Amino acid sequence: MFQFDSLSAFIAMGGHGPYIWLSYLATALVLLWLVATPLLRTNRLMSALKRQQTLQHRESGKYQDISPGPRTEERSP
Amino acid sequence: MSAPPILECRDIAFERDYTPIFSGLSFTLWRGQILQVKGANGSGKTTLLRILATSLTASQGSMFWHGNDLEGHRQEYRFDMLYLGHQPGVKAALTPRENLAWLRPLHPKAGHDTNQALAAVGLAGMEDVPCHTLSAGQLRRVALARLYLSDASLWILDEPFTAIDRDGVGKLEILLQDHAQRGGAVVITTHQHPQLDNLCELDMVRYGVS
Amino acid sequence: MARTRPLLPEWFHRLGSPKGFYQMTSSWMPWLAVTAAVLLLVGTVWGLGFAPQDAKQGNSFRIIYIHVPAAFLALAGYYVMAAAGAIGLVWKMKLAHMVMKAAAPLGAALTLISLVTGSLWGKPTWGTYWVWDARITSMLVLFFLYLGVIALHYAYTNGEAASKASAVLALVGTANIPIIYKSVDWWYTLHQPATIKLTQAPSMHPDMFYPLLVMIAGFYCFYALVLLLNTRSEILHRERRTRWVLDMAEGGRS
Amino acid sequence: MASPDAAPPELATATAFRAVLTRDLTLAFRHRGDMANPLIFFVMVATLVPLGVTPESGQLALLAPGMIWVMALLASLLSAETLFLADHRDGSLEQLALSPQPLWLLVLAKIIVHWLVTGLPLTLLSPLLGVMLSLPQAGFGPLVVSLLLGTAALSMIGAIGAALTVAIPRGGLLLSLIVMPLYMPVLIFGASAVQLAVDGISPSGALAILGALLAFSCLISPFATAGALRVSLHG
Repeated sequence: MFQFDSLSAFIAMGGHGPYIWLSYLATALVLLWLVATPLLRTNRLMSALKRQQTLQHRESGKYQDISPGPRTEERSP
Repeated sequence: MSAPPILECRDIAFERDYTPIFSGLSFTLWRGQILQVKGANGSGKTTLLRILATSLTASQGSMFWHGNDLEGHRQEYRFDMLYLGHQPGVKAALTPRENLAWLRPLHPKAGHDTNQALAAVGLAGMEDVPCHTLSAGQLRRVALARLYLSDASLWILDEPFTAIDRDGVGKLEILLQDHAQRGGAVVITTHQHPQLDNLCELDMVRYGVS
Repeated sequence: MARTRPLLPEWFHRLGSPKGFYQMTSSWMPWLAVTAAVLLLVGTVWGLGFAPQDAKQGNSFRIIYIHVPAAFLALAGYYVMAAAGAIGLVWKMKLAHMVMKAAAPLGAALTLISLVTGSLWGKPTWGTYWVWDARITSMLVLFFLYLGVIALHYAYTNGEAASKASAVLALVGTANIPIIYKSVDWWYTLHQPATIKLTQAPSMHPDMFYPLLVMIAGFYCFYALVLLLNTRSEILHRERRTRWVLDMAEGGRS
Repeated sequence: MASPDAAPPELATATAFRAVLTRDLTLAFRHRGDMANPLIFFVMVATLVPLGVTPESGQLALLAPGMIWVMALLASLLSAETLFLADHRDGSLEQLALSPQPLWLLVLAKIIVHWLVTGLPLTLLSPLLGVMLSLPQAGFGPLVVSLLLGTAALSMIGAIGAALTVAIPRGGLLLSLIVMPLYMPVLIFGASAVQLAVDGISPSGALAILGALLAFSCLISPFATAGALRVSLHG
């Protein structure tokens, strides 16, 4: 048995409507955010790994070694 | 060798923040041996020493002290082991005598006289000078003085020769030699070439993760 | 050297391996998501639309259907987090540390929900958004405890040390929660003995009580769902160099 | 050379405890200037209240019990960070952790000295603040007794936070964040003990619970701090 005689009464909630709907909205947003963060994080990681995989096949030995060669040993070891 | 080795490590591995540093490291340390851990910077020398000193726990592997699993004998092990790390572990505001006064009771063993120990490391006459007036090398000598005071059979020394002058290094080498001959064992890391006989080496590069 | 582990059943260790846990829980996720959604929807519609009005508070009491479950789970969530931390410390299980890291923000969010809904409920009941009521003050302190654990976790650069340190803090916090709650109650009765307690459910007519049970069950399922989601995402993040994760990345998300 | 089958080594734990105690006392004495900082902070914050709220003594008297306690809490919170920081930097903390002596006992010695150097002076100075904030006469006795018990409990709890944040650069603010919720019960019973006395009601109930809190933290804190130190050294 529906407690309110009309939709507008349901929304007004006997004058307390704004507080009730605001708190339900806030809760819904937080719950959605809680579900969304891990899913987004996994997606970002997966696409990064996929890109990294394809990149690895092409990129290898990209940088030329500029460290000084072994010095000829003048003094005895 | 009838008696079990002083220290035996089997298949030690360590990873920091989920990145492996070294793995599969095994060795045995017998009485009278001095083990030098060699390896480039960042190869895990200090990490290994801190694991041996039970300051760090290895991710895998097990360690045995006199044949017993170290897990059950931590307190006896620490009673019989002395670890000197990179930092001297000496309070700058106190004098060498006061520093040794609080460091000695941590390893209460038949100890020699503090003055003799400080004289042996070349700090005679500076026993009551605040340590912050001493040089870095002298600060390390205060820590090294503990070697003369302790009867621990296993010494783990991380870069003991740094900031020590020539004759100090000579004296320290003799001390390590005597300790080994008396049936003790030493694990050290150093980039210098210590003149010590029956020195065995462990190169970290063999256990590094490619 | 690995600590000699106390005797534990084999499945506990198999559960302990992150990969095993990930694959085992993959089949649960859809069911958990559906049940949580259905329970929450049914509970909300029932509570908002069909539950009778409260004699004194009128319709504003309908906020109880999200305030009480959130407050209840916020506290239970702290114990879940501390238990996971303790298991991680004692049995050195990486997975337990991951569960703890997942539980912390979840618990903090639920505490925040209960604070916000409590304050919005307070406005029609007491005329102001914030009243230093015993229950709400304890909830605020619980929120600070959560923030402390999260802040400590992020302060460490080394992941393992971060988990161990925050596990110790969570355990110390657990030992203090009963003390904090009792001392806040004592403090509250000392200063303001008269006013009604907000979340003392007014004489609950059965029709009001059933939706509350549905909502609590819904929040429980939701908590398990998000905890698993966070833990699984943490597993993938930490095992991103391993073969099985790379294969999964290439083979499209499973 | 000892080996495991030899008789368990005679550890002389008591001498180690005394050694760490005297070491920290001499260190504190060498840095006498630092001991004054929490006290100066304590008195300075007390002057903020009349400036910020009201100089009128009638109203100040209402605020005094709670405010003095809040200021004592903040002063002891500020000084909690110094408990392990210096030892961690020069390596002596690692030496304490690697000694065969039980770490919780050595930590207990450090906490006791920390209380003697910060908590006790705060307690002895608090009557001065009582006068400055026109605390009613009945409140002075309970104020000193509650601070005596309270600052000891605060030092104990603060040690856990200090141990958890010792390895974190700029860990001071984080220390306050994680320790403040644990301080609240002590503040509640400490401040209300003074408030009850001012209102003419016997404060013995609140003081008894404050003593119980001190006993509880003495039981928990050394072990939690030792555990936290080992975690920080691992980092």
